[in-house]
Amino acid sequence: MTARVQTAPFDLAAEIDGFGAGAGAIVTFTGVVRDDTGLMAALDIEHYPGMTERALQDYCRQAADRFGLTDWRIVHRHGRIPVGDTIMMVATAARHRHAAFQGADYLMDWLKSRAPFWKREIAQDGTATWVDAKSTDEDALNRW
Amino acid sequence: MTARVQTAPFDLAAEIDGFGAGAGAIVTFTGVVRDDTGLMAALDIEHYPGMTERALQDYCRQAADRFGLTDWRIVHRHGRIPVGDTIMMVATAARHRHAAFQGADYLMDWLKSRAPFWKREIAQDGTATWVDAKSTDEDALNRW
Amino acid sequence: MTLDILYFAWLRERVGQPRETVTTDAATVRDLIAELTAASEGHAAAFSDMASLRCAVDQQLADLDSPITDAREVAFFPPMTGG
Amino acid sequence: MTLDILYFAWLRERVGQPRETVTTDAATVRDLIAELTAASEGHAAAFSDMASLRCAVDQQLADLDSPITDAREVAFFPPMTGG
Repeated sequence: MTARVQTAPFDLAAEIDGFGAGAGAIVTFTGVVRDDTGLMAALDIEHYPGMTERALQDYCRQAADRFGLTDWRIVHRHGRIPVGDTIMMVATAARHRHAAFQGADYLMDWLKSRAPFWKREIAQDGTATWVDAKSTDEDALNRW
Repeated sequence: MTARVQTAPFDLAAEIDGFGAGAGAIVTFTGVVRDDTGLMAALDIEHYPGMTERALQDYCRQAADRFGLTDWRIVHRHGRIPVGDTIMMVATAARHRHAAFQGADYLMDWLKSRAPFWKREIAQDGTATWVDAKSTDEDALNRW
Repeated sequence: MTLDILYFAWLRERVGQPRETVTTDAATVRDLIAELTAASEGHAAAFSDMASLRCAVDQQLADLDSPITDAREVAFFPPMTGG
Repeated sequence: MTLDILYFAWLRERVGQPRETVTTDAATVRDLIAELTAASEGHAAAFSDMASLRCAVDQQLADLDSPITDAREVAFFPPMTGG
């Protein structure tokens, strides 16, 4: 049961080694920097030190209560993250698969719209553009 | 895009190394042998050689079409699998998170009720009991 | 017509063998089951609970009314429990 | 009352600094914004789009009517884009 914010890359294999012992179902989500235009170099992610880890822990505890998760983990990077690199991961463990799936899906929706991170796209020519929040992300939260 | 059936353990880290290159979202599901009673030693899983891998591939292709998955992988073990060991894994990759989540969730529902595997619980005293199919698994399929 | 018949899980245990080859003129899975049921007490036991019976014709999931006229392999088994 | 004010993302860029300390008697976030808006053109630009404004009081998400009477830290930022 860990929520971590860091600049360094993480290793999914190491993160889930020993994760969720005793559970029947483990779900992981990994977000990767995508380049849809062929012009992007990296994301630059800003966050709110002090608030971020506590907010992530709050969302995870809510998800654990609601879905009966037996273990959870969030790792979210900040700073400059090149195209193709992993941005963040969520892992959930539960007795049964639907709880693990729903817990991870729910956490991702919270994290997208309620965790204090802000993304800027850095183009290959150095131009930096703040990423707009998507109304679909806000809609996704309202499913729960 | 791989569907594999094997007796040997698999290494999730190795399975997802290079998986889903170019995707923005990767979801994995791992099923683990659970011991709810404290009396279980292992699962023994029988399958239908010849049919199994092709059925898994069919379900994966359907899921890929339906949810726009850019990559998928299923590894399912058979034979004797001790408590705490991983039974199977599904990985899905897509541009966006909801497609990856839904693809993996859908595949698990198909796999539970339509892939030719049969589980037997082996107790510590050697007693073997076939696992009954759950009506909830059949219900889960009807969601889609 | 010669057909390979396969049995899995507790159907295999009840029949007492994992496979057999039969000669039959059965047109559908249902007709074939009627013939097989008469073959032995084990077969009768295997097919006694039709609600728990699943089948595949040439390795594709099928139902009782599926034709088997051109089939080479028919498999019988209980509801699947993968994952 | 002395308050630490934090700005993130493009609000930080518009204000031109990541944090400042202010002395205020504002009772709510809304009152505080009215005071800050008058401080400079950058502040006015930062607070010009209230629909895109989010805030936290003492590191908890808050809204415009949240009281800040006992607060030590108020943060302003655009809608979050994590994950």
